[in-house]
Amino acid sequence: MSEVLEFDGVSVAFGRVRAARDVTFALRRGRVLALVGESGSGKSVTATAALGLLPPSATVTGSIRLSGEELVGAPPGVLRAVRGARIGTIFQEPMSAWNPVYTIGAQIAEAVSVHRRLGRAALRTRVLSLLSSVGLDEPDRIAASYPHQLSGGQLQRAMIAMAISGDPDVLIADEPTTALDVTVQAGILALLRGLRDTAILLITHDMGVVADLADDVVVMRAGSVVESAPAERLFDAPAHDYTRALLAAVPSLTGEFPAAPATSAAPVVSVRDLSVVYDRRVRAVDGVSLDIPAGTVVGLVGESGSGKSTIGRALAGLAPVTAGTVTVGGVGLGAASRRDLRAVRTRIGMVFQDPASALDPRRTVGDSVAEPIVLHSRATDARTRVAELLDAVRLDPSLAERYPHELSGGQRQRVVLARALALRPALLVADEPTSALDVSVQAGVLALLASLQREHGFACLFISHDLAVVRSIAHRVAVLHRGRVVEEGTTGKVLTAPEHPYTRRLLDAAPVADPRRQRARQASAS
Amino acid sequence: MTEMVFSAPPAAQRAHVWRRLRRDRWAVTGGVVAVTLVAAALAAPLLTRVSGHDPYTYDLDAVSGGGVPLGAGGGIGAEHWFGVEPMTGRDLFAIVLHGARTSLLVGVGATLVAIAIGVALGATAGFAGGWWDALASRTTGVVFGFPALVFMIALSAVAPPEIPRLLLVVLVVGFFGWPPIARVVRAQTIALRERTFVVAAVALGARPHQVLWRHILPNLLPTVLVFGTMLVPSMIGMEAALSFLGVGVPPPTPSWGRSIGDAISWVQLDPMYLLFPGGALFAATLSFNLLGDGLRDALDPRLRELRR
Amino acid sequence: MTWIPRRLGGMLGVLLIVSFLTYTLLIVAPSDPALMSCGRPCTPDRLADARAFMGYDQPLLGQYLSFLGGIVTGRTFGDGAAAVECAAPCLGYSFRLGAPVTELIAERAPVTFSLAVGAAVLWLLLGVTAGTVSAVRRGSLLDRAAMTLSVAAVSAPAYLVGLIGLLIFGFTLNVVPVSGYVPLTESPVDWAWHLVLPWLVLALISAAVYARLTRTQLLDVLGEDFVRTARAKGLREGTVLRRHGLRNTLVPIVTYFGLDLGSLLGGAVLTERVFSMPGLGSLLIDAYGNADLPVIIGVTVFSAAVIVAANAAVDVLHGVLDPRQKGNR
Amino acid sequence: NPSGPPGETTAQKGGTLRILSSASEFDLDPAKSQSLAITSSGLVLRRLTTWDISPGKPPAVVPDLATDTGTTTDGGRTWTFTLKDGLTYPDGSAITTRDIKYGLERSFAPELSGGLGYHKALLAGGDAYRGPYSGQSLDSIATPDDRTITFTLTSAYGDWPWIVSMPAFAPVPKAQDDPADYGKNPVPSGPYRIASYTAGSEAVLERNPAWKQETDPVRTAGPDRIVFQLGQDTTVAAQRLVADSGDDRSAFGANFVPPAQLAQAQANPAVKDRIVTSSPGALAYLVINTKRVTDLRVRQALAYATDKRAYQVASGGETGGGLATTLITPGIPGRVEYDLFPADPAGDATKAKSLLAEAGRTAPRLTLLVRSDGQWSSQAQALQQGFARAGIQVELRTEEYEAWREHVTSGDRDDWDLTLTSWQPDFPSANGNIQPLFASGEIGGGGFNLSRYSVPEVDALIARATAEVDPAASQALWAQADRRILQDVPVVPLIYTRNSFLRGSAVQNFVIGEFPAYPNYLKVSLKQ
Ligand SMILES: Nc1ncnc2c1ncn2[C@@H]1O[C@H](COP(=O)(O)OP(=O)(O)OP(=O)(O)O)[C@@H](O)[C@H]1O
Ligand SMILES: Nc1ncnc2c1ncn2[C@@H]1O[C@H](COP(=O)(O)OP(=O)(O)OP(=O)(O)O)[C@@H](O)[C@H]1O
Ligand SMILES: [Mg+2]
Ligand SMILES: [Mg+2]
Ligand code: NI
Repeated sequence: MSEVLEFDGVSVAFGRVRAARDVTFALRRGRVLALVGESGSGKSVTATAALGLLPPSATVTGSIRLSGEELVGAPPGVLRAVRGARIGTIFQEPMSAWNPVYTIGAQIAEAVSVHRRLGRAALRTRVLSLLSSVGLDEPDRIAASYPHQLSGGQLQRAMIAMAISGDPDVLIADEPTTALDVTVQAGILALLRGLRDTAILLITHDMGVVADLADDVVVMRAGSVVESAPAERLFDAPAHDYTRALLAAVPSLTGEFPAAPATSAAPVVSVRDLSVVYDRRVRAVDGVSLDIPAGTVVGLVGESGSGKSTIGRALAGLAPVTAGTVTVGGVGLGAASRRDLRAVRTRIGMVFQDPASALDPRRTVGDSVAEPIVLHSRATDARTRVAELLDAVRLDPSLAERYPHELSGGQRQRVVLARALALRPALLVADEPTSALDVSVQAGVLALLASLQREHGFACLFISHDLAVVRSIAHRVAVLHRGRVVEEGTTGKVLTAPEHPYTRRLLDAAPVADPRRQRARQASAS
Repeated sequence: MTEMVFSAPPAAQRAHVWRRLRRDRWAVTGGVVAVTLVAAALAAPLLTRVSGHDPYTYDLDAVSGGGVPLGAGGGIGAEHWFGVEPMTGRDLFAIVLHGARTSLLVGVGATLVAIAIGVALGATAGFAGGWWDALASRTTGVVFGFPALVFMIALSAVAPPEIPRLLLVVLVVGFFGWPPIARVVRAQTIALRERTFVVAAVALGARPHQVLWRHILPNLLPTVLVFGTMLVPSMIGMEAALSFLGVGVPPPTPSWGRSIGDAISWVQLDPMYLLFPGGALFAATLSFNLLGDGLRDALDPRLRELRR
Repeated sequence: MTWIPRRLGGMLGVLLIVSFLTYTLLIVAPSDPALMSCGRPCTPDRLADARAFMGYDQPLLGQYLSFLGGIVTGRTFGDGAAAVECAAPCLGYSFRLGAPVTELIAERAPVTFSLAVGAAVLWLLLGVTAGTVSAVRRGSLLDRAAMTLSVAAVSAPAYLVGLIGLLIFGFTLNVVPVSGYVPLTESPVDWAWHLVLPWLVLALISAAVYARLTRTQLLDVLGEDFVRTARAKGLREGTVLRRHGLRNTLVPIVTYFGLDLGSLLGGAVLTERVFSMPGLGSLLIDAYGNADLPVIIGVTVFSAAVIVAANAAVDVLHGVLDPRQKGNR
Repeated sequence: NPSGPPGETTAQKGGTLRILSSASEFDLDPAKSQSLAITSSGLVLRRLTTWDISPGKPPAVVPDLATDTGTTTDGGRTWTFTLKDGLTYPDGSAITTRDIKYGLERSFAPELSGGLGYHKALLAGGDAYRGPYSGQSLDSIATPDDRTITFTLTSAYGDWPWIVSMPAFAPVPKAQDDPADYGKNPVPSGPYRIASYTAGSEAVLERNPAWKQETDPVRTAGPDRIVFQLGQDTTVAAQRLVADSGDDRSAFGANFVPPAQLAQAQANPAVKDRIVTSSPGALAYLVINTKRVTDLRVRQALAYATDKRAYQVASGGETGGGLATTLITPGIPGRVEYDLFPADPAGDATKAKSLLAEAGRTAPRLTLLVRSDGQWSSQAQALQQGFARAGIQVELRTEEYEAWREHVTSGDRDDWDLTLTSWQPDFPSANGNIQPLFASGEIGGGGFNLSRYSVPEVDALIARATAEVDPAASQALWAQADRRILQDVPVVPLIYTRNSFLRGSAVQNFVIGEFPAYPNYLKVSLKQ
């Protein structure tokens, strides 16, 4: 087994913040190494160091060798030849990683032609085939779309297509499936598994994915590697306490369902026959009706691109509604005056799917979290409240004075969640609020949500691709497929006795955090 | 960044910016020069008392019969530190110093007026869209397409003499300076308003003015700083043009713009006449720009710890 | 596509307002066109004659309406043997120059266009290049040198730069012609040769703002995540800067460029004067000096139209440059 | 006295002469032209009489198309002229007095206003006449045959021979009159005709084959071609002429050399020779608005306080002009020199103060209206500081030329006390110095009596002098009027300006006579 990419005592520091300390591991051809660990533990930073793409404020020490060639401090020419061609990268936050002014197709084509000359037609064919290979069924439309016209999952898959376009020796996949529903995720995992010649560095929080794909696992915490072992051994006999805690926190598809609260008279949210059409062509939401009673968490699951985020935005009056009505707190959003709309919005907490772009780059994290408080109350102690909120989402309150770009993906996601919770909303619209969180932090955040929810009884639309997460928090579940609600009911009923074939497929595709069982499932599937 | 402060309150942030600004050698240089110039302008009467010449008294013995300053370098010497003005023999040091009062006031004042109108209109138009955008855009078009010269000539006739000329100049020059700013700001605002973090603020129920103030404006600031600092010299030039049309500060009140305008044709015979007021304008502009750049970079969180 | 008529309506509205305001202001303005064409000596009788002939004895609104009418249908001035025909679109008739304003503009516009467009291309190149260098080498000596140069350029009056350029390249080195304009159709080489210096002068002065604007915008963009993605593809730094950096800074630059070019097309007064170019700027300035109202109004309306059109073009471009803005016109 | 090239050399033929002019239009329509007999329009159009201008000699009116300078039998009310033999247009047809009559008639048409119009008020029936285009003719111009023309005036006018040297007295064949375009393509009677004209940039003159040297004593027609380069910035043009390279060697500037370039050129021995400076010519003067500054003592105080020296320096020093004390300018026949307010050139502040004290106005505040073009602003500042020494506070108000002109000539906008201007008569007679500026009929309505000076005694004196046909008698009357007017101090004479021009090294016979202070284009030739 040849070592393609070796990390040897790599440390990364941002001023006095030591993001990674003495990290050592190696990737081998044809094998998948999973890098797991706490959110903010330095996973992304370590991986990015290999590409020499950390911001100038970072100092990298140690050694990273690609087939023996040193990358740390390598001249720009060397790094450029490596990037894209020998190391492909899937970045963690797909939405902000795309250039907003070019179509997806053009950006992939650019990546393809950096390292290989192709004619126009050949280039186009290649782009389209790459897009279909990642499970996008309308490659033409996707290629012609601008980033803002696509859903999070679509962008993520396009990003994967771009990363593998150069047939790299090494693929760095930073949370490649965070925005994907389990059916699509299964397809992507199969695709990655198929890249037999490539060494893959897989960064993920999803132990199911790890179990499915990884050959070796490295566990990081607070910048250091705490354990590294072959996958099966790690799952069987985790050596480190943190690893054990991590595995214990993996949510499962078994156990108690949250008890549905007594439904009160008027639902907080009432959606009737909602349709949303983008650009006169893309029917993103098609006649959806949905109620969210007070005190109820409705989980919205469904295929990537099925319109989940669109519905979430519609609840805050942010989507171009073409038909139907959305009533929130008794106010019909379509006909509401600006003032009413604003009044409604102050009572909605909104977590956008892409935390990186949802934060003002010129404001500190603390400022962003304090914003709703400053906007709507004359509270003088915003600082204490901000500290409280950050603490609640398990962030060190000292992060408050950092800027968004100085945080890790999971940290940003929690900042956005903290902001949404700041005013104790009557309705929380959470679009993939925990997708970037490792299971232990995720468990904590879910517990927080559940307890807040019990305490304040807010209604919640919880959009997630992770059935286990939905199962642990949602009282009711709606399943969305191609813009329509195909099934709706209590969590217990939908997840144990699914009626619609799509729901069944969803349930079947969810990976479990056990390498042996995953392997068995793969064998029976193929 | 390492102190365990909770959410950084504006004051702390300001301190932060200030600290970074102070570390920028160029910005500090710019600041020192700017402050010196302003101080010199304020103290002009005092300083000219020291130098012994006011900017109004003719000294025909210092120039030849044809009006050319006698002596080297346009008459530079212990008597006249910057030499004298051709044709009049007035003391150039006093003229440049007193000119700073007019020019800095007009340059900075008019720039502020232009920026205030331009940003207010551009940002609200871009953000609100709809009829307000249409109205504001049309107004911008009208003012921009409007023959400023005609207006100024008309104004010179109708403006009652009671209105202080300096105020009038600041307003007029500022007024015709805003349309480009408004257009650029509008375009950027439209781009910004689609950004998720702005949408997020809207979704929080922020009022339009709050969104503008808290998210749009800070992100427009770099652009506005650039325009602000680049506008100052052209405003000073405009002041000179205005006084030519009779709306400006009437002669013999000195101003850099007028001195520079007069000096151009003397550039070969008496380059010092151009050099001093021109150099003063250049120093002022450069210092504002250095300061502006420093501020821009200090305010940009992404450039925070970038070391050279 | 419903925005097209709306947009055109808006443009027309702007032009109407501009022309009306100009008309009104010129009436308020303390100058009497009849006085300028009364001759010497001038008697009150002759003055009244001249005024009546030029139509300035009519009420303001009537004058304005006939002006508008002339644009659509053309006009006839005077009567009998001395009547002059002014075909549509008639922007008025200059009695001083003895020619319809439309014709005057048509004669002068190519000069101004040649001057403006060439200079604009140059200054855009110059400015954006300098700005890019500044941004990439932020804080370096190069950055500061570029800034110092651009500040020097904006602080310098166009007339001065033109004069010095002429002194050096025209008189001393004798490498470029010192005055005049040769139509492009006559000899493209001579055309360009006569224009090199004016182009350079205008470009030098105007490039500064673009340099500064590019620098600040580019610094913003270079911090975005997608630039990292572009680098991760293995693109050359130059390509990253051009395709991903500069491309995303275009909106403000193009906006400003549109305005700048638009107003320049209305005449570059000082530059035209230094280089003795018979462009719209010199036509207008001359008209001011002689109270030639028809020319002032005609040129004003024409340049307002150019500016408004440039603005509209820029707005349409926004949609192309930033796909997120489509539909926001 | 004029410096520059010594005397006249014989005119060499050939070459292309370039004339750099700041004017941007070139319109030779005789009805609309205000050009002097010896400048551009004189190259193309001949009139009944013209000027013989040579350095060191007083200006003389000489026959041009006519055989003599006119005869009158009734003491100056009717004047008769006869055309020379053999005068033709390029198409071979003869120049007739009918064409001259027609040319004059069309100058009355409102659509062709704008030219020198002294004749319009003088010709009988002229005030009511509105040109030939509506079918009327002016009967006070009689053409008994093709070669004779007789003018009947409203009253006797001794200077009529000068009047008929003005552009409107050029022949215009009726058949070829196109009022809108005639100025761009006039039918030539002089040595040149317009070969091409590019709006705003250049006009090219070429030889008129029909012109015969023997009929024309004043034009030498040296160059083969004359190119007017229009719209030239005066500073740049001066720099070009200083540089004297290539084609510019055979060029001269039609505009005054700006002071800075003049000083620069004078400092350069190689260039100094090529500066041509006129004798003292136009009168630059301070206008006092007598409607507002009514107290004679205050006006006298102003006269004493005036710092003529600073004004002179601001005008370019000695080369800018000599100090002035009279209204009639040097070079005008019959001028008598005197000084009513003798003082140091820098002014007599003490005397001024005592006059003000007498008047009971020790610190008057006055508004000085300044036009924004040229050097008026610096000249105004020069006066301002002088007045300040006598305790007179003068506030400057700048206005664009046209606005200024409307302000000072319309007669109904009396919100100013002082203004600055200069005046050069349109023909070399003291009449031209005095009548337009001080006759009460010239107040307002576009007239140039800016002081609003109205004294019946002076009006009568002017009328007498105007009617006098005997030159000596009339000159004496004008000199008397000069002194009489200045006693009332409606104006303060400042300097008699001298104009400086630059020529290229190949330009010859570029000379300025005693009047006017402009070069004589008609005799310029090129070194071959
Ligand atoms: N602005 C837009 N213009 C055009 N099409 C759009 C736009 N926004 C979304 N779409 C399309 O609408 C569909 C639904 O998008 P949406 O973001 O709601 O999906 P989603 O269910 O949230 O998917 P994911 O799980 O991948 O985030 C997708 O096919 C997407 O391409
Ligand atoms: N530019 C920066 N400046 C300062 N600190 C940074 C910067 N980028 C990252 N960090 C910090 O470095 C640490 C490691 O970040 P990294 O992005 O590697 O985390 P991660 O393990 O990928 O977490 P997640 O799972 O949440 O994405 C975090 O604590 C983060 O706050
Ligand atoms: Mg990460
Ligand atoms: Mg989504
Ligand atoms: Ni997940």
